[in-house]
Amino acid sequence: MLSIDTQLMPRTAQRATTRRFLLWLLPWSALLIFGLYGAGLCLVEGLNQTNMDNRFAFGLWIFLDLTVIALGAGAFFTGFLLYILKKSELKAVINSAVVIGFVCYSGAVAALLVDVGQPLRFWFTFWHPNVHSMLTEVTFCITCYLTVLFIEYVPIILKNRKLRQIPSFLVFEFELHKLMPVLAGVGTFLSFFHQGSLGGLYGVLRGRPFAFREGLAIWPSTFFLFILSAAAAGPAFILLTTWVVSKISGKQLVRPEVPRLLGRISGILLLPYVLLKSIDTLVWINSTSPARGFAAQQFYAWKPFGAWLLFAEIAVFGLFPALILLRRSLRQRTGWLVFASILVCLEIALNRFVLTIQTLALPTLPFDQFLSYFPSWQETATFLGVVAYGVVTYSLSFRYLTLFPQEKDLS
Amino acid sequence: MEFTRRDLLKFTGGSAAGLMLTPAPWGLLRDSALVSETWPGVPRPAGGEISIRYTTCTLCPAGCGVRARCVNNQPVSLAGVPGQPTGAGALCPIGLLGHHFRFCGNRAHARLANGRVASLESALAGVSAAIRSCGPRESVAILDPQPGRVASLIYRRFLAGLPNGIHCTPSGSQPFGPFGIDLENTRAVVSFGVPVLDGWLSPGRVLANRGHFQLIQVEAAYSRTASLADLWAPVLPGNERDFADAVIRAMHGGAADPSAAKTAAILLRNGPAIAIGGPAADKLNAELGSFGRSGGFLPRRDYMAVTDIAQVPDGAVRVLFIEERTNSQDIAWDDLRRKLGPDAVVVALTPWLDGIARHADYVIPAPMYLESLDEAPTPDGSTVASFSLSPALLAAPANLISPADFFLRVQHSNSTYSDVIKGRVAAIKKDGGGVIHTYADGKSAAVRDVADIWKNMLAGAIWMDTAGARPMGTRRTAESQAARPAPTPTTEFPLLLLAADSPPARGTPLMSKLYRESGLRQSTGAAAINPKTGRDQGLQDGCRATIKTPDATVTVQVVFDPAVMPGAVQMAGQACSAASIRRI
Amino acid sequence: MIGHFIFLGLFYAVLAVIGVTILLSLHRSFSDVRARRAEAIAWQSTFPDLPARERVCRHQFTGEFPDRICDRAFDCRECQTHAALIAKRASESTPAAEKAVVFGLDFPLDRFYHRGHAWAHPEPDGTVTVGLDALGERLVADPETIELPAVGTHIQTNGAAWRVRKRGANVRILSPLDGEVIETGAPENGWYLKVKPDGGQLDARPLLRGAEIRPWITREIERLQASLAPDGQIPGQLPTMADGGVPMDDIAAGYPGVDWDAVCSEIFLQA
Amino acid sequence: MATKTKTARYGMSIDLDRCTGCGACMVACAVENNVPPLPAQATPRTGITWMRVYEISNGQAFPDSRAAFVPILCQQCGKETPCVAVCPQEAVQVDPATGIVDQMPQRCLGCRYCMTACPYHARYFNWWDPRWPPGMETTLNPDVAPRMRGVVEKCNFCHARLHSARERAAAEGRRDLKPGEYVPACAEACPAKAIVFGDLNDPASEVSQLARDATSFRILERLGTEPKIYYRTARPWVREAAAQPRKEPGNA
Repeated sequence: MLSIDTQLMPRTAQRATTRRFLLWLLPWSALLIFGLYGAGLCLVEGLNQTNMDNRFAFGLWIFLDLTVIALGAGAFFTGFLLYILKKSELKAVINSAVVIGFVCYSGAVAALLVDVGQPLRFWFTFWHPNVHSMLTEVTFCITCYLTVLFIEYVPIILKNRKLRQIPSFLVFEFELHKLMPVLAGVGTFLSFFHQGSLGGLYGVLRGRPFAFREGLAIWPSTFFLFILSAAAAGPAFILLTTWVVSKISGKQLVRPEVPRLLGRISGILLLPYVLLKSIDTLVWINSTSPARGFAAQQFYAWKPFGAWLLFAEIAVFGLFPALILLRRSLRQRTGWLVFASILVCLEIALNRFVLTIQTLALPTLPFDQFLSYFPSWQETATFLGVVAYGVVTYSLSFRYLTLFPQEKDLS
Repeated sequence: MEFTRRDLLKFTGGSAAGLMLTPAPWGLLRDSALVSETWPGVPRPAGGEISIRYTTCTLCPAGCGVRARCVNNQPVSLAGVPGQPTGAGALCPIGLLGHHFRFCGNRAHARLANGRVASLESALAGVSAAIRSCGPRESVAILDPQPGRVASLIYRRFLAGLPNGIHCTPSGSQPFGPFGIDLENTRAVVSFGVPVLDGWLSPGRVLANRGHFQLIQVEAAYSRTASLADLWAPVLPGNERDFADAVIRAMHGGAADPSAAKTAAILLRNGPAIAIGGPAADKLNAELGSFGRSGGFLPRRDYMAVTDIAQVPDGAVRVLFIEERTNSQDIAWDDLRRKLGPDAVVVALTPWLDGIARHADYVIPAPMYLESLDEAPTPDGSTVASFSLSPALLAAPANLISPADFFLRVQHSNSTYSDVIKGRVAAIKKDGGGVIHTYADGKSAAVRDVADIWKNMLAGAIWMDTAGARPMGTRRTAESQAARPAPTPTTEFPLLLLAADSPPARGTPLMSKLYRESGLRQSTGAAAINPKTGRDQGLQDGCRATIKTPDATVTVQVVFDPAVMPGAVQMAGQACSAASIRRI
Repeated sequence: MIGHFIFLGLFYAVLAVIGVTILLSLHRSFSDVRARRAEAIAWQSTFPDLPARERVCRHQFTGEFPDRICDRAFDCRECQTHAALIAKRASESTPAAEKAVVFGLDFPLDRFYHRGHAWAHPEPDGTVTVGLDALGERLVADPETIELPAVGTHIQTNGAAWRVRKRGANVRILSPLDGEVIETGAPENGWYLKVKPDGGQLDARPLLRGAEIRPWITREIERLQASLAPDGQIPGQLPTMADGGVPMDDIAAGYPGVDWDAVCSEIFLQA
Repeated sequence: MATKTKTARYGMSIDLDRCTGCGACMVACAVENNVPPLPAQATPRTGITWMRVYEISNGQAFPDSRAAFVPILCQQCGKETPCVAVCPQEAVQVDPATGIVDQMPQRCLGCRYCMTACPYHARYFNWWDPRWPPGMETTLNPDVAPRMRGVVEKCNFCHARLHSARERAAAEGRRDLKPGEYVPACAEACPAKAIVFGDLNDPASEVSQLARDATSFRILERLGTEPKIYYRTARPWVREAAAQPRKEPGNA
């Protein structure tokens, strides 16, 4: 039993003892089961199990989806840099990035399936697609990209120590890997689009002047802001996870220049994002919103969603980390790197939160109330279940697969 | 040959591909779609022959005409009858849901004698025994929620046969006595707390005329009517008379407080005007000379004077029969109990177990609206006598007996309620006056033979009097007593508890759902208070609090409403009293 | 409508690309397997996963480089550097010793050594005898099982020549040459396989020989020590008996506590 | 055939000065369209009210407070209809012949994207399995199928009534409906006759005349979605409170 466990691990990797690993898995699996129970209730009993309602038609789950997918963007963007722009230093984290991406996307899809009222009809979208709907774009892209991620995940699995004993597996892995640039290209295309359409999701809501944005052609500005912000957040999240994993496992996983590079990429993307976001906000305040009869300041008159949110989003979690990440001297210091990337991830979460939750909390009818919403335990359970699923999947992958090729020579 | 791993892979891959070619997966998709489209547990509405049937609403005395859309003779929706005289083509929300009453509340099914199921005979025997055992000073009373019906006549006859029978009615159930209101020609209405825009008379009639009368609402509470009236004069309970005097003074050029002055101005500009609701109204009417003139109170023919229950001496009643209608407001039991003697017997003739029946020794289950032949006499406030029937549209459960039939049985009479109603129709024929207005075609025709009238009325028709009533004095006969004066605030009870609009007597499933969701009616669990007063009392908008009155304590959710009179708390279905409020 | 076409067109294009990619790689893999490239490819994709210390270039042993990692999966045939250095070496005469003795282990120099400790010895009759060198023998001495390929099997360079199970270690001995097995031996007769090399004769270019052997083995033994030493301890003793004599015949027996799978994987270049 | 019939643009004009907030419209709507009663656990925000009457106040304190009632139903937006564009599977469509925004519960995925898109909060989700007290199913309207749990629904101007009106017309060999032949339940039930329904394309119809009235306005008109529900009031403060988005701080 124990020997099987060790023989499944990469030979050169020193991992925690089976006992400790199981202890680590225990709470997460418990959480996962709890989440499954909550989700099950929502599927069997119906969405009345949640605290969503006719006014708060979306809730915690949509926030989860948008955030998780933005963080998972590391997968496509690293792939893009590695395979298309040939940034070979990123080989060190690509496997980890793929697993993270896969975890995030599959988690998001799972949450979405619980979120819709008639999960049995999920395929209707493919049957009678309304191509004008951002959600159609999202659905198509996410399903495709999840497939791509799965295909990218396969070779990593096939390289598991036991599986690789079968030469034909290695051969398939080898051949697949030769075609990886194609998949990376497709994946990049898909991700660009659905990161964008996730932004468009709210940007097109002309009925919600708080979220509505003008844009190019059929796409509102949020479409492009989402792409940019996701691309910025992805590397930061990979940096963060890599750091966390190496802290927990007590191993050095990548050479120090790798996180610096990731941080730099993130910073380079974040700065223009913050600038564009500010411009977008100004345009919205001075033109888009007034044109629809809504004075922008009244959106921030509702407690607790005051103007401080806007400031936090743009300055504290946006500009500040961007400046940190762009300073070479600070990038040399792991502490700053990690701190900055935490801020970047929070920035994304905050941005998605404002767009999903605040938009719905604000009344549009002149005589309507401002409504608050707090997720029910079933919702929260499902949320945590997705997180737990992510941690478990990643832990297993980290234990039995080679996520960080450099690790073997660094130990 | 031995089975290698590769064979396994080939096999699984092959079979997966092969499966796609079979109908199985596609069939599965289709079925999943079907399941989701005919979701289990969603009832399929029964189809069937659709018919239109007519009746008259007896949920309240307004007697509006009802057009019922029926499937297999089961009403699925009710609507007003355009051109119908009493209802003016409209129904109130309660009337629209008349066919849902059987799905709410606690229905009385079995006859109960002292809490035990009894046969009709034994119940009758018990009741008769109680009546016989009446002493000389003790009386038998029937509480008649709507006098003026044929049923009321039957009660009368029954009581007449007894040494000391009292035919009484809940206070205020005959607000205008023998008079009707010529609302069609009224230009101003001064209402002392009457919910003119919230269930007064028939909504169709009031709203059809709303455009051409000024409405002055004299009421302390910020009621629906007050909020929509042309002038809201917030006057504390008990001060109505003084207000009336002030108005009269102002009308003669005297000085008065702003709202009285405004009222006077409106009354001077808009005539004819009437005042309604209590003695203050009588005072004003006398001043305005509203009685017996067009646009005021006009007498009508068929008025049945009935004792106000308040007039019945305390402790005098030995046997009390209470008729409860499908939708009658709860009668304050404490007021009734005062009237009862030491070992009194209470007989409830009611469709409900959760109403007055809780206090009754005998419960005689009665049919509810649409379940049995019923009648709609002249509505309150109507200037002409009228009569129409409410034929049964629903099959009634077993064991029910209408209160009228019950008393016929007590008298061992072998005629039935419908026979007696026929008698009324015959009387109409004999009288000869008036016209028969049929609902279906909206046409009016002179009264022909009885059978014809009867047939028409069962199909939906109303007799409208045409003969003008002989003028009676300019005083109304029925005495109405003043509202309880508002208590003065004390240190223990610093606040004044005011009655907000009362919720519908019985919430049918849809009614309670819709009112709850739209918040149109202040829910019984909520108390509205002026923000300033609220803050002085240490409250917050939306917080929970306990309200104490000298005789009760309730927990409520506080709602800040600047429209509420400072120093007052407004709650639905509460009597005016002093109160204190404390945050929980 | 037009939007419909554009959108769905894109979508199906994407699906097509993904599908084609999968099918193509599947097809290629099958043809690889059919063309007996499987083992080679397996080695190709295994090699990068080996720790750097197992991938050092042979010319580092002979001191021609201070520190060089092989990037050709030990296939020196196309390696320019190798070609150049060999050419240089050809000029200087090599001392003709018939065996190298390292820590009392004999390594006959009449044969060629694979980095996975299999040796290939060309016989006059054009066949090649394949065996396990002294260090290898001692690591898997009296194994639980030996799995020799059936006669007629075709073995490939760096592919599994035969398999040995020893104390939880499941070792694939990597083949030093391409060829067809024509006879199988056993540990006691000193060799395991007689192979008829492809192309008639042994292509020894990728294999170690002569002067390379001593430094290589020395290094191998250092690595062995490192992997034998319990974690955290500096490799102290040689893997010998207490008296400091020749390494024992069955090293495993001397180290009951050690994870033998790890040791063998290290020395036999298992992925 | 369909091409020959003249296309209508059905709409409403609601007189806010007549509405007394009695709720008859909501009740009639629920009865007509088989809206189930509320389960005990439901909150006021998880129920279904295709037609919902809001109470608004002039914001004055005692004794100058005044109230008005605003019935809100699907405003049948005619231009860039927010809910139609967003539905991922074409479960929401505008019927070109009537201008009515139709919701197809059979195809609805229940993603509720349309609800977030609707500025009038006039769309409702079936959070619960539709349940009626025992026996009450017999009072359901046979022309309207109850919706299953997990789908969105909203006012469709009593589509069943339009259907049967057309059948009646067809039976009489007419292709077009007479004015007043097709009236939604709410308009029919309003005791104050505050709701006027008709074809906005027909310049002679009462509704289109009222829509052109000076006192007439539409809610959130500046969103540019061309709603087909018009409101009327002579009271300036009502117009002020109902027509434009509020400018003053919300709950601050």
